[in-house]
Amino acid sequence: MARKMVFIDTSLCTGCKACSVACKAWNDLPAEKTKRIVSYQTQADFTPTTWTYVQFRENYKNEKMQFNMIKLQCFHCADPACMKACSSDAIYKTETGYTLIDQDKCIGCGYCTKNCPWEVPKTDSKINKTSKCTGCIDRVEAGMKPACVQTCQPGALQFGDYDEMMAVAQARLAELKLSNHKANLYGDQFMGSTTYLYLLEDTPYSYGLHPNPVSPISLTIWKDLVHPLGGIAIGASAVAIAGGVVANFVMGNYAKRAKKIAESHNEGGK
Amino acid sequence: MSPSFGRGAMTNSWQDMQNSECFLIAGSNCAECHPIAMKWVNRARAKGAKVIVVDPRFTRTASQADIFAQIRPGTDIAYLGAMINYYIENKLYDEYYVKNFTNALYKISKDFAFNDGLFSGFDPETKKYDYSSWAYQLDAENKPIKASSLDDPDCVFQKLKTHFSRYTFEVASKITGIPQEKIKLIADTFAAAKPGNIFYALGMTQHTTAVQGIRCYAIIQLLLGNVGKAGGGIQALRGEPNVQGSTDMANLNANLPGYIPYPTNQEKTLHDFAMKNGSVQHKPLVALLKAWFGKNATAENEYGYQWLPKNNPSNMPIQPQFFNKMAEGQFKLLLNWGSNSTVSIPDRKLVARGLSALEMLVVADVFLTETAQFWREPGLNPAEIPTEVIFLPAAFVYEKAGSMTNSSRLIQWKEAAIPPLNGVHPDLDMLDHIFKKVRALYAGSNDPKDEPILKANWDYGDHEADPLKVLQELGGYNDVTGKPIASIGEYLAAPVGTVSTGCWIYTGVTPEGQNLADRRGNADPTGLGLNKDYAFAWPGNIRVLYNRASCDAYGQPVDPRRKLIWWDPAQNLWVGNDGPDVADKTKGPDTPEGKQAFRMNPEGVGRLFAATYKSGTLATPPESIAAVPIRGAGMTVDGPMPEFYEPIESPTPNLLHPNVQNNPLAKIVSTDFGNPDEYPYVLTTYGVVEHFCAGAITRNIPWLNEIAPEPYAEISRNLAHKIGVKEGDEVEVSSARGKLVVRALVTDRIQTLKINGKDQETIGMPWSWGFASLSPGPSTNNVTMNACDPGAGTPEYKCCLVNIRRA
Amino acid sequence: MAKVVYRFSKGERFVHWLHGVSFLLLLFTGLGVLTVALQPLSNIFGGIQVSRNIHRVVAVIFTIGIIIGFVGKGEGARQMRRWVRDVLNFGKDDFAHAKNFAIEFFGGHKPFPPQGKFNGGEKLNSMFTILGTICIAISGYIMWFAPSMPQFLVQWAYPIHSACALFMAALLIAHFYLGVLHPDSNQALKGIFTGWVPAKFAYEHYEKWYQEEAEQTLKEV
Amino acid sequence: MMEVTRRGFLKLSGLSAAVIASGLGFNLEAKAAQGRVLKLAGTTKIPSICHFCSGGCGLLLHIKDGKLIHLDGNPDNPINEGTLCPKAASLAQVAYSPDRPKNPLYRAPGSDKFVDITWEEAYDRIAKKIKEVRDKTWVSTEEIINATTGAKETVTVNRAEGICMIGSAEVDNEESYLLSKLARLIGTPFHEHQARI
Repeated sequence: MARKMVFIDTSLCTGCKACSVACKAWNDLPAEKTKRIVSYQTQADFTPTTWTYVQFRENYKNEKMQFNMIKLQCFHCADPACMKACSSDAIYKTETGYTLIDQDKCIGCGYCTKNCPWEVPKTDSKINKTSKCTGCIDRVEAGMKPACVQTCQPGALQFGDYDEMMAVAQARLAELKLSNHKANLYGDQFMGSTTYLYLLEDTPYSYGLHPNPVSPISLTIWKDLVHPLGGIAIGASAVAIAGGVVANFVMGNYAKRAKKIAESHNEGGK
Repeated sequence: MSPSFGRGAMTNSWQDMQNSECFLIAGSNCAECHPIAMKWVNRARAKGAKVIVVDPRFTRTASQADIFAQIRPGTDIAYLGAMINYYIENKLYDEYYVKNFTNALYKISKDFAFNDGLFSGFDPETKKYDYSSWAYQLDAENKPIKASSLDDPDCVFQKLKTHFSRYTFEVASKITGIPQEKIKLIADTFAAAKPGNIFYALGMTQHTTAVQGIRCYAIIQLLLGNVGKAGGGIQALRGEPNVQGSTDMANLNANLPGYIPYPTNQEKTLHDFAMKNGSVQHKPLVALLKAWFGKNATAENEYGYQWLPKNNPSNMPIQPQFFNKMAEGQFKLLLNWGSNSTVSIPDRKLVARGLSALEMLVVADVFLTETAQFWREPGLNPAEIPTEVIFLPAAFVYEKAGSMTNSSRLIQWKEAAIPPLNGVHPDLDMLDHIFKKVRALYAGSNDPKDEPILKANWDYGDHEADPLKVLQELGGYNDVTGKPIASIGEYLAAPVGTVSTGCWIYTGVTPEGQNLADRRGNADPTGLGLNKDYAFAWPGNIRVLYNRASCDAYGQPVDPRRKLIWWDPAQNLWVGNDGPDVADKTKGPDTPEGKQAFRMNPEGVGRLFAATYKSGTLATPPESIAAVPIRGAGMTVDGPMPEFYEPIESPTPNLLHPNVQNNPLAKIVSTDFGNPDEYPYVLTTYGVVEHFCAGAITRNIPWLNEIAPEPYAEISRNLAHKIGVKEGDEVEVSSARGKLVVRALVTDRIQTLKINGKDQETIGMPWSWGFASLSPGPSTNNVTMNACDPGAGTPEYKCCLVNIRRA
Repeated sequence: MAKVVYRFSKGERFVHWLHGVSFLLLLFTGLGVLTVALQPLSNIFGGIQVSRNIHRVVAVIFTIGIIIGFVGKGEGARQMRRWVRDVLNFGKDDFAHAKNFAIEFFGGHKPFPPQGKFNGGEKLNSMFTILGTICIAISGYIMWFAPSMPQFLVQWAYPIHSACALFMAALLIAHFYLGVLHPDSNQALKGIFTGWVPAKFAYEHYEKWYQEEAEQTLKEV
Repeated sequence: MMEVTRRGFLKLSGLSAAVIASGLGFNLEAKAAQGRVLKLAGTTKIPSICHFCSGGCGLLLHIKDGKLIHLDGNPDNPINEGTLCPKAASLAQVAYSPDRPKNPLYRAPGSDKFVDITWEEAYDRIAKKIKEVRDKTWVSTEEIINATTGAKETVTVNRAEGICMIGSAEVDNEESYLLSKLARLIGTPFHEHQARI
């Protein structure tokens, strides 16, 4: 199955939150107790049972209201930091370009969470499992659209093969650019290009998005430096003591030792 | 709309919105309250359509707009009037359309006048109009006299011109708070991109000037020639899933099913009824009586006309007035099906007072509503409430078979998907059981008063009522053939008394062996979203009403990209992609019938001026009986042309006529009113996308409570600063009628307006909460105004005066 | 009969073993989370989740226990504080001792200046241990409470925690060798159990300390 | 993810295949070999209509063994083409809501609680009350002033003055119609509903 893309055209989003409900309905996720946070937003962040939600930002400038509503979920990076961070080989990529967490393998260590630039995966500490958007892989592999895409009434979400959708996104960007020079695509230039691609009407910052998401350098140091070097250190240490034992043996130090100790028994320090 | 076009319904369909070039969305927050609209609006936008949104708040719909204007609630007529004035003054109207498809050329009676906010015929005593001066000049044949040009001072067009000349951009701006340039921009944009489409919903209707606001839309669309065309028209986005169907079925005191005017005590006989309402209403009433009384309805007994209870025009309470009638002791028993008045009625303390005075309240609903538990509301003492309450748990929509009619008159059938939870009953079974029990209690009675029950035709199955049998009763039967009616044409052609139908506009929905509401053909060969083989739209499966107006004098489509219907000279027939909305498909475009684009109006044209008029008479009236007119015009009770009146509670005097501040005919139910000194802010109320109406269902759905857990008061930054409130702080909102405490939502989406030179603040609050359910919350209707439009009876939820302070 | 001197107080020995045993437990319960290849290790403890829980409990002992070892007026705590002072006081003599580490390690011998209670090599080991312990503890707590910690802090805690664990493990292996397997230095082994080490051994390895302090405790057993 | 056997994955009964007739928007046969079990496998698809605004969006209910497995938009409905708003998308939670009352409830005058009653008893009480109030408040004639002639007249009006009814815009046409019919047959023209509000 070819690589897929979900194209999120924020200029068409009306913030109805149907995507969030459809996600819960399809994935049998329970509702959570919430409070209104700001504007019409009630879901503050991802949780083990909230895999997608809509963030609201109101920017009023020059007597013009820019009501930025954006659906957030896992970006399904082509080069996902979470996968690299995973302690249990639970995170894997699919042909469709999705980044998934194998719930059988996941131990809930949460290493993926903080290494994800957007901190998407969330761990349920009761069951020690980390979860996030699955891209509705079960639906997609059955030839259906993800639940959020299917439900979206204003047409802000589109789903299809990566290349086709990229063309749609580029065309839509070009169209929007005619009247709005700030329009930009978000997702194709980092993390190996993401499977969920956004069209924004303003800077990522004004949507509360990470302006330049990268796989953290600490992660590279951790996995590509510390682990091999640590392994080498332990190995070297082990080799060294083996060498030490052999050397001492060869030099007869073990034999001398018994004598020395026997002598020393009756001696004082000096 | 009915007084303008002849039918009160949404003219086009949801799918048809993709054909528009411009949208004026004013009085509708469709992205939230009718989200499906955005699917089709965005289709049109992808093709370059422009969106104009006018609203007291920058809503989620406004986020999609090319032009947004913030308006003071309740002042729409002022800027719409200015648009009308601008179109007339600058000749931006479609002259061919105006001359041929509207009554612009018709001459108005010399007696007609308008002075200082009042039309001629006003009776200050009864606060009602005598319509007789709002008439046409008639010729000997009872036909309106047409002027030769639009410049004739007597003609409708000139009346319109004079009337709206007072509505300048300057005046409109002072009243509405919208800058003059922006009103002009809106007017220019809407006139330039055709077909233009207007959406409205409760934002337009929940005013004491509701009908006249819609009349403004009708006038604009008639002037621009946008009615009857794909992508044009006026979309009344109706509130509930089957509100079109339930009004079709006359769950209103002034109608019988199919919009038959309800007989009053003035119409002693069936003939009196026909005289008053025209033969066009006589036939469906007879068909209805035959459906209700079967073989017991005969020509000899006026088809059972006497069995119908008659209205007393001086005691015809509308729903918001019901509760006063309970408190006054008239009503002792309320049967309440699937509505939640305790949350939804404005100035809601009136509701508990009324319900407490009943002997019995019966409530049927899916969840236990606030209304069923009104006696449990904190602050009330159940021991002092003598009302017996019976609650009947009802089956949910997918647990029962039946049909619903959506906003665009589309009757869709569904089968039961799962059995009702816990074996609860569908409302249909409840009604069937109750009627049968009542009938059994009266069995053997000889009292004439019990005849309607004992003679009724009521047989929908032995144990569980069969909804298909009911739909077939609506679809109708032909007594001559003994078969179900095959089409509305068959009904129209049949002589009076030979057909029966429970709702004549639904005739043809169930031809023999078929259920057209259950059709699933979703092909759209024209790409216009007509989907003719999907379900069934009344009347006669027409998808775009008045589509005759999309054709020229030769009956050919004026817009080659949006062809709906046309005259085919080869077949001598109106044909097309849509069902032709013509009086007679065989009458060509040059015949009187073939010219009529608005055949439900007695004039056959769209009514810029809602004149009183009855068309024609039956050629040979039966002996000793007066001749019956054919068709009467739908009237607007508060004036033949729209006029701006301030809301009942308003922060400012009426700039146009200070002596007539409010709609003089408004039905005022509330008894407590506030003044701008004590209550300086304008409150507007609304629904949200996450909850539905009074929340009886949605506040019991955890997923929805998660995304909208609580009500709030939206206020501008200026107001927040003034009262010392930050985002999320608790505030107390109060009016002369009550108060409530919610958290503040401080936003730039509401700005301080300049009204007649003074700063004016607007407060916005959703209203879907009540004291019960999984997610209880304070009810905004504690503070709202119970004063209703004189025609539609819609209460003025959208504006009242309040104060706000830190709680 | 053998002559011995008193080298480690009860408190020191307790803290040493507390640290050592808990470090080993932490290491083996942690390795399974460090990399999937070592996940089977956690089966020793009854599975990965049990391991993780043990890791947390032991982490508390590991940190709180050691801190307690430094607190108070007792001899043990005094000696612990002195150890830290000594370790941080790394001088020329210490350096002279430490530079011969490799030779000693592989059984050779080179003279070195008299050493204090802790010789240069031990001081280095102690320094690494102190530094490692502090870093691994702080990074560990950051990881434990990751959801409420700033993202960059957690991101850096991971490599630091891993690095500390792995290098401390390497150090431990060497420490084990010197304490147990090395024919010369393993004479000190008894000391960490009983507190007493052979006087001759003490004199040879810690001459300065012997002269100044240990000799006073000289006794025969 | 769900590691389950592939057998029986996405098999449709003949009935459901007939119900969904044309392009549901997904190909159920082709993707049977992917290894993940779709929860819709083996469900019967029954179209319905949304209960909220007047859009008339099509719902699709996926039923297995008489139980609702999933509810989403009906891709075959030309109005919504499978899309739904949040309210419609949440409707599965009504099907088995523990908060829905199981029996008719009765609250006696002055009582502070509801008690369960049987359907039979509920209907009996309602019917008797209708008869009682109808008989008690019946107005068979009233005096009017004829608007055309100005004369006083007595006319038959046949009204049960004490009964009023509030119908619903959230029930089916058939139910709406019977509401209207029932009200007028028992003699009350005082029949309204929330279309106005």
